[in-house]
Amino acid sequence: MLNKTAEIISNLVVASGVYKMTLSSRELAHDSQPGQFLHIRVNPGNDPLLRRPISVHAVEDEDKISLLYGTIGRGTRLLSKKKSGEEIDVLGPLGHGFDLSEKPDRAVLVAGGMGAAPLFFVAQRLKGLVKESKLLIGAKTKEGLLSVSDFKEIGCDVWQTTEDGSAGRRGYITDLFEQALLDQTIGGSIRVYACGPKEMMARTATIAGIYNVPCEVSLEEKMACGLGACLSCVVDTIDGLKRVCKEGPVFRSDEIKW
Amino acid sequence: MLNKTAEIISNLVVASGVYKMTLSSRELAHDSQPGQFLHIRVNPGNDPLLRRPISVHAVEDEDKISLLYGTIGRGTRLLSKKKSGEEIDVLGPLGHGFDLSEKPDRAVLVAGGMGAAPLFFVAQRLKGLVKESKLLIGAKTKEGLLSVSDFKEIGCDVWQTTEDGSAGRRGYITDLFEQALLDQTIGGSIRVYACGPKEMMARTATIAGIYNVPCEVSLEEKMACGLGACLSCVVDTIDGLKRVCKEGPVFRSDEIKW
Amino acid sequence: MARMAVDVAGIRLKNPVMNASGTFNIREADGLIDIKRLGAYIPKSITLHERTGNPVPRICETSSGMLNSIGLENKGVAAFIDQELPFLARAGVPVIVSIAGETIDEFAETVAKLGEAKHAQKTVKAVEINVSCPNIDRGGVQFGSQPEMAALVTAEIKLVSSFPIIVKLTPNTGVFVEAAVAVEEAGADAISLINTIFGMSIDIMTRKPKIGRGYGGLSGPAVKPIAVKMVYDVSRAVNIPVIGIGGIMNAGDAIEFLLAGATAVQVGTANFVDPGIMMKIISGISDHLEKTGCEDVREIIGKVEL
Amino acid sequence: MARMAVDVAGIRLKNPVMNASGTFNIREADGLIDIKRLGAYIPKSITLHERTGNPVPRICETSSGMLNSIGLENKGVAAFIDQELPFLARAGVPVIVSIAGETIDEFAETVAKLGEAKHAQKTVKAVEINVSCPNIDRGGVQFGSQPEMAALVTAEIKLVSSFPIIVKLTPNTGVFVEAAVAVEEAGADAISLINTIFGMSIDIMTRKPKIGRGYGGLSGPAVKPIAVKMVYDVSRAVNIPVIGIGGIMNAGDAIEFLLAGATAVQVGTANFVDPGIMMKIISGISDHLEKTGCEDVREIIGKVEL
Ligand SMILES: Cc1cc2nc3c(=O)[nH]c(=O)nc-3n(C[C@H](O)[C@H](O)[C@H](O)COP(=O)(O)OP(=O)(O)OC[C@H]3O[C@@H](n4cnc5c(N)ncnc54)[C@H](O)[C@@H]3O)c2cc1C
Ligand SMILES: Cc1cc2nc3c(=O)[nH]c(=O)nc-3n(C[C@H](O)[C@H](O)[C@H](O)COP(=O)(O)OP(=O)(O)OC[C@H]3O[C@@H](n4cnc5c(N)ncnc54)[C@H](O)[C@@H]3O)c2cc1C
Ligand SMILES: Cc1cc2nc3c(=O)[nH]c(=O)nc-3n(C[C@H](O)[C@H](O)[C@H](O)COP(=O)(O)O)c2cc1C
Ligand SMILES: Cc1cc2nc3c(=O)[nH]c(=O)nc-3n(C[C@H](O)[C@H](O)[C@H](O)COP(=O)(O)O)c2cc1C
Ligand code: FES
Ligand code: FES
Repeated sequence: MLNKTAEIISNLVVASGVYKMTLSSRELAHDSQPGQFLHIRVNPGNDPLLRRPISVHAVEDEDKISLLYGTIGRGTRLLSKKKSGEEIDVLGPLGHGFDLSEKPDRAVLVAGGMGAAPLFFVAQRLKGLVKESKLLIGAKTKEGLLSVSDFKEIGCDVWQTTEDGSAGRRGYITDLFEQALLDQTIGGSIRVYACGPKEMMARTATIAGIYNVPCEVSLEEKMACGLGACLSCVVDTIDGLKRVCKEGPVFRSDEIKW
Repeated sequence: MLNKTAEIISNLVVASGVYKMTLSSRELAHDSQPGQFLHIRVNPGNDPLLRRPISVHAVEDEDKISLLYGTIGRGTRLLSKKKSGEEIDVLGPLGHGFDLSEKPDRAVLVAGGMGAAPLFFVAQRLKGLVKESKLLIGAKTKEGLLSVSDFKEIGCDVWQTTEDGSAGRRGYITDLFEQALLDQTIGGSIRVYACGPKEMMARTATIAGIYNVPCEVSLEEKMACGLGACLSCVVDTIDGLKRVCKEGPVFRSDEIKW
Repeated sequence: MARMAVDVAGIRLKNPVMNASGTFNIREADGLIDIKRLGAYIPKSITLHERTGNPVPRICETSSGMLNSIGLENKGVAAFIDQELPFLARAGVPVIVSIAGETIDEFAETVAKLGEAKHAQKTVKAVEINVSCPNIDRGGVQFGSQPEMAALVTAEIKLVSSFPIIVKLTPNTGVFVEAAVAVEEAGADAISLINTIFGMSIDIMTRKPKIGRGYGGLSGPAVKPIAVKMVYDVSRAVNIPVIGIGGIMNAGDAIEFLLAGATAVQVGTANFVDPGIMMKIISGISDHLEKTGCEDVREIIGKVEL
Repeated sequence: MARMAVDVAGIRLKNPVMNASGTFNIREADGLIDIKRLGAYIPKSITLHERTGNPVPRICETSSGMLNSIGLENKGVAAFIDQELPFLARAGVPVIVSIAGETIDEFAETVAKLGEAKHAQKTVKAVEINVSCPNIDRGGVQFGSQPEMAALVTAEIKLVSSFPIIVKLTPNTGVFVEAAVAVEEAGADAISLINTIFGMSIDIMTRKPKIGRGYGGLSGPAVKPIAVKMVYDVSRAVNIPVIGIGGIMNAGDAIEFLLAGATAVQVGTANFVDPGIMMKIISGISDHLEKTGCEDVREIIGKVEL
């Protein structure tokens, strides 16, 4: 069953306008794959009407998962008001996640802003299975660099940029990405896992293409059903239109017509 | 100012599907008159959209009032979920209440179902100023006889009927009302204050008319503005259409075209 | 502070925000809003003769909206002139009088009567012709949904009156753009839309409609996207100002209508939810202009970027 | 257990509940609903040739509703026949195929192609003619809002096909009753309504419409009162069955449409909120019949008491 209610264990602010919600669900903890998302009903009435897609951020243990979300508008603000002990109605896990069947020697995670959310789950799963996990994370300001200590804690090597220079290098994370690929002194295979704003994903795809490293990107699109039924969420690919909620949200970067 | 936010002190179930909500507001406690109502916004979103009219049930002390309400539909159910400490947005006190300028020797309160709500406030105000307050209260079943102990506590003589005979006399409260007027052995002036379903109010008005006792009734009508602007809530009177929210909810019973 | 004044139907309004007819009564607004801050005030539609309106229940709630079938209850134009005009003359706000009727003659006669009244020329800045009320048996929507009829009413009223004329159109037709163009050609000075949309709600337990008359007109945030689209279409088809109405609940909604092409807006149902809302909308528009670096509200009118 | 079967366009449905075209895909419904319990299943509208649809964003949320402008993305009738029909033939649910087009010929040719397909006669119980899509440049609404055009499409399709024909009408016109009567005269076996209502939403910060195409079609609970009124009006004007659509979120809403005069209902937007909702609606109608002492769902059709 995709449709479930899950109890909220905690729902805490972790950065300005960013919350981490932990849900109790053995099924979700068992079934979720990195890159997949939950489609969440934020309240029982008709306004707001639609569900909100939020990625699985981490599997906390065998019966807990967590979400990391920013309060953007009405829906996520309502979500942030939920208290522990309340139940929420979720559909999921949905969509096609990152392909972790082939483990690289070196994993490069490229995160922009809230893009850190699903990538932490990737890092969790790759931990111990790859020689190195490097997180390249960029944000507008220092406050936007999310979950950095969590990534470090599970052994990721973290490189940071901010647009205002308040932490890490000043600039865009894609600049650092190019440098990371250029600088590569250690050998071995590389795979790139990326999530962030569309322009950043496009740039990441281009760079990965130039250096010829396999790269997957997680995309966002406005969604109604989340199940592949309504055709709201399409993205143009070399094989025609695909649904972000079903064939995505994670796509091979060379598949997308940017 | 009619528009205020008030803090909820408590919101407790007092009978099956009936809640008592206490609000902190010196202004409301000071300004409210028996028969007046508050127009309550049950939630901040657009669905449900309209406010809900609820009578002032009692002034608890100089800065507290209470409401007594049944959970009928979506709005009152949402209201019943509010917790102490939360604030609610109310407009009021609104409307024209019971005329307590002339005190009778004997006050007869005729309550049907939730009609007990505003009448308790009447009884509070008349306490000590009339020789006798008699509450005639009717409901479908025993559980529907609301606030009876409260009325007794402030010295009301309580006569009860239920349609199923589960408490008091079996039948309608209007039968008892006629008997109360017939039986009258003590002398002195009488005034009747009534609140209940429309048919019951009509019957009460007829009986009061026969016995020629002054009688006021509190009416209900579907309301949008609650302020006299939209003309949703009209009732036909001998002087033409009047607005329940403005000229009412309390009318002289001989004024209404039943 | 950004400039907020706009010109509609030859009247200069100090800001683009007014109430929608039938939803706000300044006589009952004491302590709720500062009337003088309103762009204009529009009383409930009046007719030639007194009307008692429709049976109760006259309203019911729907998802993010409401149905009403008040049925144009009003005391008629003579009583309006006697009892309301003197009060409005002193209210310190531009007044736009809304007129409804069942026949063209009735519309024209009502406006003519108003024109002859003592205080009218000074107090009444414009007349809004409600050819779109869904809650009466004749006139109303029937006029507004036929471009030729709407044009005829407009032309006849223009003949008997010197007031600027705003024609309030109905959304209950596919030919609202045609109707707008027709009334412009007939001499309308501005167009307002939308009036309410036909709707019905049924109580499944009693099997009775929730509105005494059986059906009513839908208003509130539920209809906003429909109204924005119609305002967009009409404002691109005519050269006279358009007043946007329909589901405006806050300043953001009002700005949406301005961007779509409205020169001013009217706030209806929102007044029932928050009777102070029009003041907040006026400040909110002003704040938004400030924040987005606009010096004049007219800079944003029609500026949606397709 | 009350009897739930109804007859629509000559098909016997085991209950009056089906999905609305474009809002539910049984290929993606695994584990969410029991497809065999549906009264009927209607795939997304198909056209003669493949269509890629409109630019994203294709949806946006509104108060108690949503706008969409998918633009009839589909792989065309040939691919439908090849890839979908064999699957649908085994699905165990009566299938009603929704057809859209830009010209009368295109409609007719699509239905004709479908009729010639191998599994079609057995699997396809009826065809729903979507003359009401607001999201394409030609055809769509333009057909549905002109009674003569709607009738012409219907008649042409009747000529080339033996399928029972359901004509899906648009609410974007004042003459929907006339359109219903015209398509009945042209041979339609049933009428369904409403499709979505034109709407627009603007992001006030970017000044861009929230829908890539600029505007879209409004659906969801916001439109329910409008849809109930239209179903009421149409069901009183025609003698063929009417299928009610628009904002049905629960069994109570479905019953409201039945009382208004619908013989069956379609559930659209609600599937996005709760993909299991159609099952709950079927049980809910059955429970309501039980509770109110009805033995057959047909006892309540059209039984609103004015
Ligand atoms: C597959 C997927 C995974 C996501 N994972 C996360 C996550 O882990 N953490 C997180 O903070 N955010 C995530 N998002 C973005 C998140 O869905 C939006 O921030 C959220 O829907 C905003 O809702 P709102 O009501 O607060 O904002 P509003 O702007 O009020 O929403 C209005 C409408 O737009 C939609 N919408 C707004 N922004 C987005 C967006 N960026 N993507 C898709 N729809 C949007 C809403 O769902 C809603 O339908 C994800 C989006 C997708 C598609
Ligand atoms: C002046 C006045 C005073 C009232 N005082 C009390 C009171 O003290 N305690 C109490 O329990 N109830 C009182 N009521 C009734 C109370 O307003 C309704 O029970 C309540 O509005 C139901 O809302 P809902 O959302 O739960 O029901 P729903 O049926 O979902 O409401 C739908 C719509 O109908 C309206 N409505 C439903 N029932 C009534 C009704 N009986 N009267 C007016 N509007 C109604 C609602 O306000 C709402 O607009 C009073 C009504 C009026 C007019
Ligand atoms: C209770 C009520 C009464 C109304 N009365 C009138 C009226 O007398 N004349 C008129 O032109 N419009 C009338 N309308 C329509 C409004 O002026 C407005 O066009 C409509 O409600 C849409 O705006 P809204 O969604 O902001 O309410 C009325 C609307 C409501 C809800
Ligand atoms: C995303 C979406 C896609 C739709 N696609 C179609 C379609 O392909 N063909 C059609 O006839 N109607 C289509 N519709 C209209 C629905 O079938 C239905 O008529 C409308 O949404 C009203 O019902 P609702 O309020 O229950 O959603 C679509 C609606 C939505 C929301
Ligand atoms: S959201 Fe419906 S198909 Fe993707
Ligand atoms: S509720 Fe608006 S006039 Fe009474």
